[in-house]
Amino acid sequence: MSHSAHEDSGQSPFIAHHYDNARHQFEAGKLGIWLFLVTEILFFSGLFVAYIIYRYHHPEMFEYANRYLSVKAGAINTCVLIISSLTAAWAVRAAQLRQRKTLITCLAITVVCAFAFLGIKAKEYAHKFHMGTYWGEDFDPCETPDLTPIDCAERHEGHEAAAGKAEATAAADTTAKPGAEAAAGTGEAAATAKPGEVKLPDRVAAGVPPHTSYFFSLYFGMTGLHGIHVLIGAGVFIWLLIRAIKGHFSPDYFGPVEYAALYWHLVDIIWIFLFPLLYLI
Amino acid sequence: VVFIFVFGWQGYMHLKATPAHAHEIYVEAHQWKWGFRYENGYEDDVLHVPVNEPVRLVMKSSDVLHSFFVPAFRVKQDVIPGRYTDIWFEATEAGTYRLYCAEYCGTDHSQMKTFVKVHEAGGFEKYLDEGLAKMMNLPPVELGKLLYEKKGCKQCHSIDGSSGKGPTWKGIFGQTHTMTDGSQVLVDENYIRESILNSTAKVRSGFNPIMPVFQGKINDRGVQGLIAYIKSLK
Amino acid sequence: MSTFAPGPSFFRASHGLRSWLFTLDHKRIGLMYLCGIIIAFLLGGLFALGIRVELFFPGETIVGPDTYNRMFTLHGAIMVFLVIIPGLPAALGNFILPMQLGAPDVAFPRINLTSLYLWYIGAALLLVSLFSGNAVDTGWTFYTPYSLNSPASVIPVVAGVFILGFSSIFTGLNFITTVHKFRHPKMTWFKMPLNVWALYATAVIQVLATPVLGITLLLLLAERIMGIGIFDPTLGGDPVLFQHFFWFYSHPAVYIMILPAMGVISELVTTFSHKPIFGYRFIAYSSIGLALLSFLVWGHHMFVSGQSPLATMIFSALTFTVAIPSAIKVFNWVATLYKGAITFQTPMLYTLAFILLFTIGGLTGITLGALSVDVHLHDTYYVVAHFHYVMMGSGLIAFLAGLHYWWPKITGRMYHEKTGQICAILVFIGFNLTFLPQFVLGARGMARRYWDYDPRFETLHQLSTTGAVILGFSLLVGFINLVVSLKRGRKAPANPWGATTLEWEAPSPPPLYNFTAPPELPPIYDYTNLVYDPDEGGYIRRPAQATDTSAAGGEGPGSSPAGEPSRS
Amino acid sequence: MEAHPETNHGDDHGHGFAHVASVKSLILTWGTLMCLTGLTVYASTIHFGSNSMNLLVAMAIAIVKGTLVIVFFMHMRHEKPFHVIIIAAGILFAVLFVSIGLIDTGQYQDDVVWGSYDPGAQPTTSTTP
Ligand code: HEA
Ligand code: HEA
Ligand code: HEC
Ligand code: CUA
Ligand SMILES: [Cu+2]
Repeated sequence: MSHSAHEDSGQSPFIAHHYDNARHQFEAGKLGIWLFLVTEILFFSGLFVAYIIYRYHHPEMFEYANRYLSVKAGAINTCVLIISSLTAAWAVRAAQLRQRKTLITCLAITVVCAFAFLGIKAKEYAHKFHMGTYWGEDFDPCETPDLTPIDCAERHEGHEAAAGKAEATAAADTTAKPGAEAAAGTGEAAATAKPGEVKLPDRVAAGVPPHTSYFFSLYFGMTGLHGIHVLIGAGVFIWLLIRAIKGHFSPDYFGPVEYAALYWHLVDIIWIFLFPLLYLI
Repeated sequence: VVFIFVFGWQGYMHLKATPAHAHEIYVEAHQWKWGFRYENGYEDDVLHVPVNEPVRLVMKSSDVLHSFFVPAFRVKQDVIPGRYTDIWFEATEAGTYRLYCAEYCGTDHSQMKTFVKVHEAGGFEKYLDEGLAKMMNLPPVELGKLLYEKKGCKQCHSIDGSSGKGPTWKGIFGQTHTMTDGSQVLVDENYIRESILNSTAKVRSGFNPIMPVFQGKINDRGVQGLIAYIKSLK
Repeated sequence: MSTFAPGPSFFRASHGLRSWLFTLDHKRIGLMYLCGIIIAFLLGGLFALGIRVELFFPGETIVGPDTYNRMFTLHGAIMVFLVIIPGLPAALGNFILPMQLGAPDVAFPRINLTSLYLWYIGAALLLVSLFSGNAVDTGWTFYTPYSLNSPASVIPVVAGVFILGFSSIFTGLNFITTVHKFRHPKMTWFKMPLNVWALYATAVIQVLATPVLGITLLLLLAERIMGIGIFDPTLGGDPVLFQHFFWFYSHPAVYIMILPAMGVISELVTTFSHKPIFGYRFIAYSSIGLALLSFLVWGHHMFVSGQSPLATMIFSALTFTVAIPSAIKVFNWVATLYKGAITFQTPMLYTLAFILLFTIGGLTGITLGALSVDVHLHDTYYVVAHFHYVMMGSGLIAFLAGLHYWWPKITGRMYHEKTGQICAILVFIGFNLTFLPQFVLGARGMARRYWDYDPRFETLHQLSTTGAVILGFSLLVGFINLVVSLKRGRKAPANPWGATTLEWEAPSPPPLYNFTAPPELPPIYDYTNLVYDPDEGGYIRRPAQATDTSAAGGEGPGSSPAGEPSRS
Repeated sequence: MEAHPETNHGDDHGHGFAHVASVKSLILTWGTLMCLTGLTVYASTIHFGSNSMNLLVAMAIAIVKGTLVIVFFMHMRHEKPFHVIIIAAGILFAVLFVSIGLIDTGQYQDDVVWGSYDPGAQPTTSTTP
């Protein structure tokens, strides 16, 4: 937009023409961002509603399933986010006080933390996929939370591929069926295992409650959406970092830092709730 | 306004409070057909009820949402997959009334209609007993034909050789078909049984795996009847 | 009288395609919305005609059941998400709101432009399935599990609506901020035009409700693509939960449609009665009241869905409470009309139609809110008639009223008044002929979303179709009349109707940035000083009071001057 | 220092139009948050009588943490009352959404055949074909 300065007032060049002054712009932006945060709260509320409703009706399943998750990874991620929240808040202060070095450092740390968070999350996801703890229909774990191996489709696939059977895929398909039936709680699950195979206890026998898949649907839904927000946040902070290096911010014009920080805190708060709900209890 | 609310609410509570001695009829809705099963086990695609006696419907859907709607009785209730919903009513006049599906359920939503037959006193029980007896004593081929019409096979399978949503039944017995995974399968008794009870296990190429699973909905005698019927279609 | 930004009108302020595509001017953005929305409306109307023609005879008239299902789904989705929700706020509101506040623009012009693009992207996604030969057939409500099983291309449509939701959120956010931060310095809350109040209340709903639509659709997408199982009964999900999610948004959404309509009507009623509005504060408060109450009644769409009796009862009771603020408005409008010096120009004819049709639509809504009645009427043509009375008969008619009212301001041209009046009357007749029979149909048990029907309903359906043709014809002529005025119309004066709100103080069409310094604030809804000037062809303000500082250049008191205005 | 009501909270040489948070308050908040994180992890390892008790404890801690972030990091303490109202409204509506949803689903839950629902299941087994 208008990059030609308002020389007369000595204002920051980033005040759009239709604002009376810097303060006016800042306050409008602030109101805007708060409203946006409200929409974010309501956006996430849908997932929380789903979580609460299913948890309320099936507490035992949630209590069981959360043991699949790594508390350590969750806790580290919580700390990472809290650190980044601190630096984000500090960045605002630095911008307000024209402390350029501090500002750049704080923003940089925030970005690093954001990526650290995402990295840890990615590792967790990779592990989940490896274990077969997918969402919904595909949920087919190869272990209980106590690491007892259980019968799962992936094992079949591996086994059969080794045996060089021709209809490997077809067989995997049919063996996936009993898995689905186990989910139905009909009990007569993977008894159809091919002869000559090492008999592992199936999911029901190993005590995995029916519909543990549900927990993972919610887990992936909630953390996934949260992850996307972290990713967006990271992008915004990189942009701020570049602008900070260019020296755009001043006590007259630090709105973007403040808005981004507010957003970031909200993302942090959501994680503060997700962490105990999913990992701990 | 308060008055309207109270009025509406009372009417509603009346609808929800089922009398204790109501006849129970089990309703199953699927795309795009109604099925009714009576206390004695007889099944039909028309709803039969006695006059002046309360009837309670226990309803379930096997695919998407449907809604049981008889305008003449002012009753409506959605039918939901994975859950039972119920409703009751008492017909006060013998006769035949229209029954619709009021919740949008796909292509033939507007064709998902049938009738309610309200029997004179005594007629209801008699009809059920006779119906059951008839069904039990039918020779297999006849039974298969009946099921073909009443269980909804007719919607997808023709008996004249033309392909609909599913393959025709005419002359398939003994043929060899290619499945979507490329394998060849001979259409024999076993394959037909499997196709009926768990249709998606083997899907014939050129068709979509849309056929409902009939496991638990058609018993052994029924399956045999259907096999006999398919065999008979040369 | 007031201070306008110097320079040419906003049309001429800059040239070239780029100057439109990257404009930040709220008027240009509003205009681009308007074009898109009118095209969408004609398309939606075309589908409506398709529906009506198909229903002319039982059985197949022109298309088969699958095509029919796609037509009503697209008709519903286009009309709701593309036309009526953005119609009044984003198109007309965008144009008018800043001017009514005496502001140069909305608070966040760039976000405003983003909303516009989101609208076009969303619209494209929604319509793309039209050409894939596999258009959606789920109904505009996307109920699970059908929306999960349906072979149609549900995904792009749901994604499109999701994006449209964001467009709507951003508009709402922008408007709230604009109202808070860009009011004329002397304009206190209770000096704001009622249209602003209504848009403000609408924006509150947009911000609070639309995110829930977002998450609902996101979950639906996740369900369909990945099978996460929250709404899918075969995976243990709960389809009724989807309905809760959906209506938590969509009931408030119906007030997104009607509130700005009420705002427009509040303006028009007083302007054309040339009489101050009756019960200003009541109308203002009832807008906010409606906005808040609208969140408490969503369950009335689910009375027979398998919702629990307790929830059903609560929702029924709450549904009646929303009648109160609506009733307040209707009474105040009627009181304003009473003994007013009413002139029956085109916008006024639409306004009167609105009041009548909204009353009918609202009262039938109340009957639907009564539990035992709804059990019978739910998902019948009675409901179809109800919501067309409130959406087409009220929402869209108010849009037409507003369009005719502000047309001179927007384009600087007057349309042909007689043609406009005739069209307005024909629209009213055609509309009633279309939808009155549908109440009867519904009460007799004609279920909705039916491609086929029993022969006993035939006559009523044929009446309805005839009405739709009249309606479509008169609407088409109405639009042509407006388009023709662009070339042929007489130049519009600044204030053709004798209205008192700020936008009429600017020339028609207004210049870029509307006002340099805040213009003088005329007393709102005070018609005493407005006189008709035949030379001007419009109304001018009689300089009656000594305090009325004379023409141009009066510096706005209070606030510091803004930067140089016209530089772009 | 300007005498805007928002800035007269007196640490630092506030300039401009918004509250400047002091380093002390930031670090303190941060420290508390970290401790609370540790606490909630620890709390989840002990059993407070019932699982819902544990849930309650964890949620209580989370609420405290969330509030800390809002009040200090987001300087809600120095915000305009209107902004506080907005956020409160947002939370209120979210709660409303949850509670009505819960009331309703709670009522009909008994009828639900929960879980990967088997279309073949019937209340009584089919006796006729
Ligand atoms: C602009 C949109 C709009 C508006 C404003 C309304 C307004 C209202 N609606 Fe409507 N409604 C829809 C759009 C709208 N509706 C849509 C789209 C559907 C169907 C969706 C679908 O399924 O596809 C629907 C469906 C719908 C249903 C569900 C029907 C069913 O599916 O079974 C119900 C039930 O309660 C209902 C009720 C109401 C009520 C009580 C109002 C009230 O707000 C009305 C208040 C107004 C008045 C009451 C009139 C003015 C007052 C007076 C003149 C004073 C005197 C009156 C009294 C004192 C009572 N509506
Ligand atoms: C704003 C909302 C809105 C509006 C304005 C309308 C307008 C109309 N609607 Fe619509 N309708 C809905 C919203 C709306 N509708 C919704 C939400 C549904 C539910 C969908 C669902 O069940 O999922 C519905 C469903 C619906 C049905 C029920 C279908 C069914 O259940 O089977 C019917 C049937 O009569 C109908 C008819 C009409 C008619 C005749 C108009 C008329 O008023 C239309 C008049 C306009 C025109 C006729 C256009 C004029 C222009 C031309 C003729 C020229 C065209 C030229 C070019 C494109 C160059 N609508
Ligand atoms: C919704 C449509 C639909 C209904 C209803 C339906 N079917 Fe099918 N059926 C299909 C389709 C599609 C196929 C082919 C794909 C497959 O093998 O699953 C098929 C395949 C079959 C086959 C194997 C035929 C072959 O040539 O390979 C048999 C046997 C069969 N169905 C029996 C029945 C019976 C018996 C009923 C009723 C009780 C029935 N079907 C109802 C859609 C349907
Ligand atoms: Cu079944 Cu509509
Ligand atoms: Cu509603």
